[in-house]
Amino acid sequence: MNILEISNLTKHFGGLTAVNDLDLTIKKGEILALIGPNGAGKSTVFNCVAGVYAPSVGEIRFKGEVISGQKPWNLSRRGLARTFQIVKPFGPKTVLYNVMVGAFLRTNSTKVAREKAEEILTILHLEHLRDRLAGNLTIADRKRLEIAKAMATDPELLLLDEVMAGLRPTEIDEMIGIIRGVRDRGMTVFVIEHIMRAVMALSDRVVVIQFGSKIAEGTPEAVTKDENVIKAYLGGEYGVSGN
Amino acid sequence: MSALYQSLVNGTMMGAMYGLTALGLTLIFGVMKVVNFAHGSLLMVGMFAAYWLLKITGMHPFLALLIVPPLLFVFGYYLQDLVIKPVFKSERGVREPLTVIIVTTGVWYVLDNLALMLFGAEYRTVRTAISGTSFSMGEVIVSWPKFAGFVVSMLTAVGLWLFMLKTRTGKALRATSMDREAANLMGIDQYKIYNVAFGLGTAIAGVAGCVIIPFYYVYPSVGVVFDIRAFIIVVLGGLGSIPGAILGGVVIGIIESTFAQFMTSTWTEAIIYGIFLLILFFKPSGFFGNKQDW
Amino acid sequence: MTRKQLDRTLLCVGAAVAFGLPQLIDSPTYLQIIILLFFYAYLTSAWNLVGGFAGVLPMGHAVFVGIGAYTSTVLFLQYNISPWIGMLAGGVVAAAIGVIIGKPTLKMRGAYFALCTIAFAEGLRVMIENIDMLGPFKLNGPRGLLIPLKGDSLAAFQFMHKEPYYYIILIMLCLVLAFTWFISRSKIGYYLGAGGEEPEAAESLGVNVANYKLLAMAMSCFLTALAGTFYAQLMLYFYPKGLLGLDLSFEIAFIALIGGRGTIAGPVIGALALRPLNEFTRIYLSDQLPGLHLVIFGLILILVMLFQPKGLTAPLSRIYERLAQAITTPGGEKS
Amino acid sequence: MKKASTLKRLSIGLGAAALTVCLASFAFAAEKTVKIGNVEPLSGPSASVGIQGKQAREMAVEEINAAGGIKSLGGAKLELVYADSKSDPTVGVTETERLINTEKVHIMTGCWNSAVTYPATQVAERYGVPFVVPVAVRDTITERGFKYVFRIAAKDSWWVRDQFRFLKDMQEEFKTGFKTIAFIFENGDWGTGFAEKWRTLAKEAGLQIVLDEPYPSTASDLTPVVTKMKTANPDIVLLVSNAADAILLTNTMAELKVKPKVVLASGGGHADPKFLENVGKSALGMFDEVEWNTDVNKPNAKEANAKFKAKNGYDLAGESVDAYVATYVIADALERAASTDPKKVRDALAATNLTTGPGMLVSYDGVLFDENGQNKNAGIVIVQVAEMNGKLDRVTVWPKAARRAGYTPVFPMK
Repeated sequence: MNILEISNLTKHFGGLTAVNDLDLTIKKGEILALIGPNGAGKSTVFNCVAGVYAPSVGEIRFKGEVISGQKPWNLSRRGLARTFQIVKPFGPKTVLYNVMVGAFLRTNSTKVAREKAEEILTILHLEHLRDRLAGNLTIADRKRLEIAKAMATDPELLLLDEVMAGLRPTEIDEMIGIIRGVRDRGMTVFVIEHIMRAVMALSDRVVVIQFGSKIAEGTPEAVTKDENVIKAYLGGEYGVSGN
Repeated sequence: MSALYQSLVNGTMMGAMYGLTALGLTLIFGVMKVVNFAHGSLLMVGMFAAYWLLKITGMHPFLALLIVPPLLFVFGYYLQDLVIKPVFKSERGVREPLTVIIVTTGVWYVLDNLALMLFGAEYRTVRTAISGTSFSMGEVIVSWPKFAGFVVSMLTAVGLWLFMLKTRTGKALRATSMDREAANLMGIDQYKIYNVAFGLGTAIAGVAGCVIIPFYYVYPSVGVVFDIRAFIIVVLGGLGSIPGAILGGVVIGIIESTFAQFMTSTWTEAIIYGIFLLILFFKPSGFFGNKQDW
Repeated sequence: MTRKQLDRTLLCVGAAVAFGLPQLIDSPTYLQIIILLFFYAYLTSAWNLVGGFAGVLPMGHAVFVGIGAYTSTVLFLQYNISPWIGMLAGGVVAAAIGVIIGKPTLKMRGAYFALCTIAFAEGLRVMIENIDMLGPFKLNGPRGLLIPLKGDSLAAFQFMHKEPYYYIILIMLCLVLAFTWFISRSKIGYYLGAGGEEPEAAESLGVNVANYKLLAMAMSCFLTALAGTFYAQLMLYFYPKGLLGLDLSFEIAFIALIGGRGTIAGPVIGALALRPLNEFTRIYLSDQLPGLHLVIFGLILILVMLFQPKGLTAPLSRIYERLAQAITTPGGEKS
Repeated sequence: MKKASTLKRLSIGLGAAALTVCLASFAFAAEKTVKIGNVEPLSGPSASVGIQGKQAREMAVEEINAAGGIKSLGGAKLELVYADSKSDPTVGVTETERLINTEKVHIMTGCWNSAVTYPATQVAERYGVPFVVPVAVRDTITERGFKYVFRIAAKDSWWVRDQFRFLKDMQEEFKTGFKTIAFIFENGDWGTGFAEKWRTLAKEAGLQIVLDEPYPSTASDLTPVVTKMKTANPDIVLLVSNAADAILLTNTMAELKVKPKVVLASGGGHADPKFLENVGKSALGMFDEVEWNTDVNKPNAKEANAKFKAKNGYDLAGESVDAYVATYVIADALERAASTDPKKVRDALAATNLTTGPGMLVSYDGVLFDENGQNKNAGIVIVQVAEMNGKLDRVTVWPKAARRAGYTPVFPMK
């Protein structure tokens, strides 16, 4: 069953076409990675799905229902959560507070929200930072906090926007483990990622876009051998991000 | 009909001067992203400086323009350096420096009441060489002090605009206003630039003091009269925009003058607030504002 | 003694002192000063719902005090409706106006929002000064409204002595503190805090930030207007320049900032710090050198902002924590 | 005076019982004081008037104390206790309560602003403390059936009444007839109160109202108002202005060459001691209604003014004279009451009939309160700004009996 179906998605900004006639589906329980060079339109796709932008043309279906143009807060209620590429913690609040904001989506009780948040902090190995202010965390912890907040909303589909960027190799490994754990809890994961090692290790399927259009789709192994993909990445990124 | 022409001319002249009172405010906001609530008090300081200079020496008010603004620049520079900067530094990383707004309000209280202690509460005017003189343009009577104020306001705005465009310091000011962090990385000392911006804003208040004093009066809380109006003007013109401040000022001046011919002037005041709110609802960035600022 | 017990004991002692105070103070002057202190603490707590929790800086809240005062007084003078009912009516009117004004402005960044609220407040003041009759309602323009002396009467919300006013405002303050405490611990509080900090992130977590801010505005305006009725009944006279002017609006914001924005105790601590300062410097210094008391007021404002930009609540609660740790039995309860 | 109060506060602060005992033994003999609470705007927008009132009271208190204080109280000295109202009724009320309850003043005076005086007198009434109001012209202050409130100056309906009497008298005397009238007034308590009464009186006088214009007294530019006045072209212009706007209005009228036949102001800003200095010849010919003028033909008027001017650098004005008179009225009542008991002082005040003494430098014959506490005699004079011996001066022209000898009013003004 497809949890997300994107068909003919096009998004213009003024004269610029950021996404052009994109088709994409994600099956329930899958980890799908969307990759592509800088400026390929990945974040725009994400933002269209997450309700930040309304698509210019095309349709986005989530669990079979059209969600194009829905507001972000309604989408998260339906079971769609996201992280931000540039993390947005509620800086002067504690880590627990941050996650509780997410947990409140499914409950009105502070007690339930707190328990839920604590549970998620444990899953993400953040429980020791519970009372620290979010603004004082390290980059790696902030990235994890970002996921924790999203997970607390009990999503069925989790959109992760470059959660590996800026992490050290050991932290990347840890993050890969976390994302796998998330999937094992029954969530579908849709990631944008630059770090190819993480993409290879994580994804069931990869979609590659360039200039807003899909150029390849398939298993990680198949995609990396695709000629168009190699051409698109030529000039460094593939080589660099392999380390 | 002549009343209408008279109102238009008078409104334009007064409006340019309102623009001048708002210019320093908009400059400081543009660079520091801080609404300086002490701006009216700085204007008051400028007016008192001009008042005493003219009163004691009896010099021509145009000459005072060479003396008062530099003095005020130094005053503003060190006011920012010694009082406001430390708060700014402690608020690094906070999205919006609201504490700084409160500090400027504290500065306002201190300055206004120091003036009260030093000079007393009375209203003071000084009769200068141009006070009370006027010339006629057909049926329209133009007051010399206001006309001079209009010219000086325009020159100041153009001068400031050129300064921002052409000089090194001006470019640094603009760079800081666009992106603090980037400007910092480029080796611009952010706080020094703030000092300069605050000094310049205060110096412009000094210019305003010199042009207003020949036809207006000064007393310790005179700043409040111009303060709120300056706030409205900068929002109307777009916070941080130099031409916006002058245009906003002229628009307000003309509304104030001409609308008063059709209704009581107390209602014009209310109408100005009404128009202000409408602008906020429909075009909150003002005439020339930067959308990201609001 | 465990930590929880300590907190509770102190709270009880505080409440006992507050409720017993009029028995100790027989000077109506000091009682009046304390009444005004509570009045300001109450207003600031109400302000805090928007200015603290929702993270914007309203600088024109006196407008809602005015709306409360005008509504209940007009209803009382013209229709003989008890100010107690007028109080609620004023709250509803204020909440409605707050929502109308908040809808377009609450989206704005702090500086703009602050300027907007100032302009709205000043605009409304100017309008009321121009209006003698608003439809059937007599507002009396710049002259304001006077409530005739009716003697002691609970229904007319009028008392010859200060004690009843004292207890009314004290109870109002306790209720508003309990309310803000409850809000800060509820979903609304969390959502407001999140939305005020990072609206985009909050929205992605299911928070309709604009609606929550509007809700905060409505609650804040409602509560603020109740205090307006209290003020009208305490003074029995008010006029636009005094009640709707920026002085009151600014003082509310100052108290909040000095006490600590977004904290429950901040408004009380701020009012405790500023009000006596304000009153006593005026009393003892204004005849020596007019203006000196305001200079001192301004300097203190600057100094607090310099050294405690988060307000006085933060250092005070640190001190309290340390003291509490020394007093309480270790291991009694996890703190 | 100030020193004494500081010293006293200091002694209390130190809690030096011995010192207190020591002082008390002195006090019994000669140092007994009567405390007068005085709420005035000492900061804020009306501070300038408040400070003038304070200076006038200080002068009166010094004189009274130097002359031996209140003799019936064993030479008790008067002591002024000030409080700053900031022109804010809330503060005014709080301060009145403080002066009565904490400072234990025996009698109250102030507050200049009608808006402050109105609720403050209500406080005094509630506590039964006599309150002598020098100026705060709103009618209703003495129309609430209060027992403890007394007003020296005329109330605003009398001011307005006399303005129209003046216009009528002068038109008869100079054989002119005016048809149109304009009202320009500050949009406060005071101005709107006047305007309301002008409208009815103008109608009664058969004058056509061609302009009825309130303006905000903090306006930065009054050209729009004056432009309107020019268009309306009235014969008579009636004004109510505060200090700053009076200057601005006069200068702007001169600038735009607006010359009505009669300009009649209502004191306040036009009577401010600094007004003439600030507007110069622009004010020439205009009329102003005041409680008092320096040329009033009364003993002590010249001396008191000279003394005040030497001390403070400007002339006494209506407001400060009223404050000065009020202080003498208080002293007189205390003398007759021979007590500081508020009830007795109140009764003595109610029985006031002060016609002589240094305080009576006013234009009218004496202070005599009606059953509401309003001074029945309170009179008003109208002056014209004229050039006398090369200097601008305010010359009394009305009532005709009070007109300065040898002066012929310029009517209509040129």
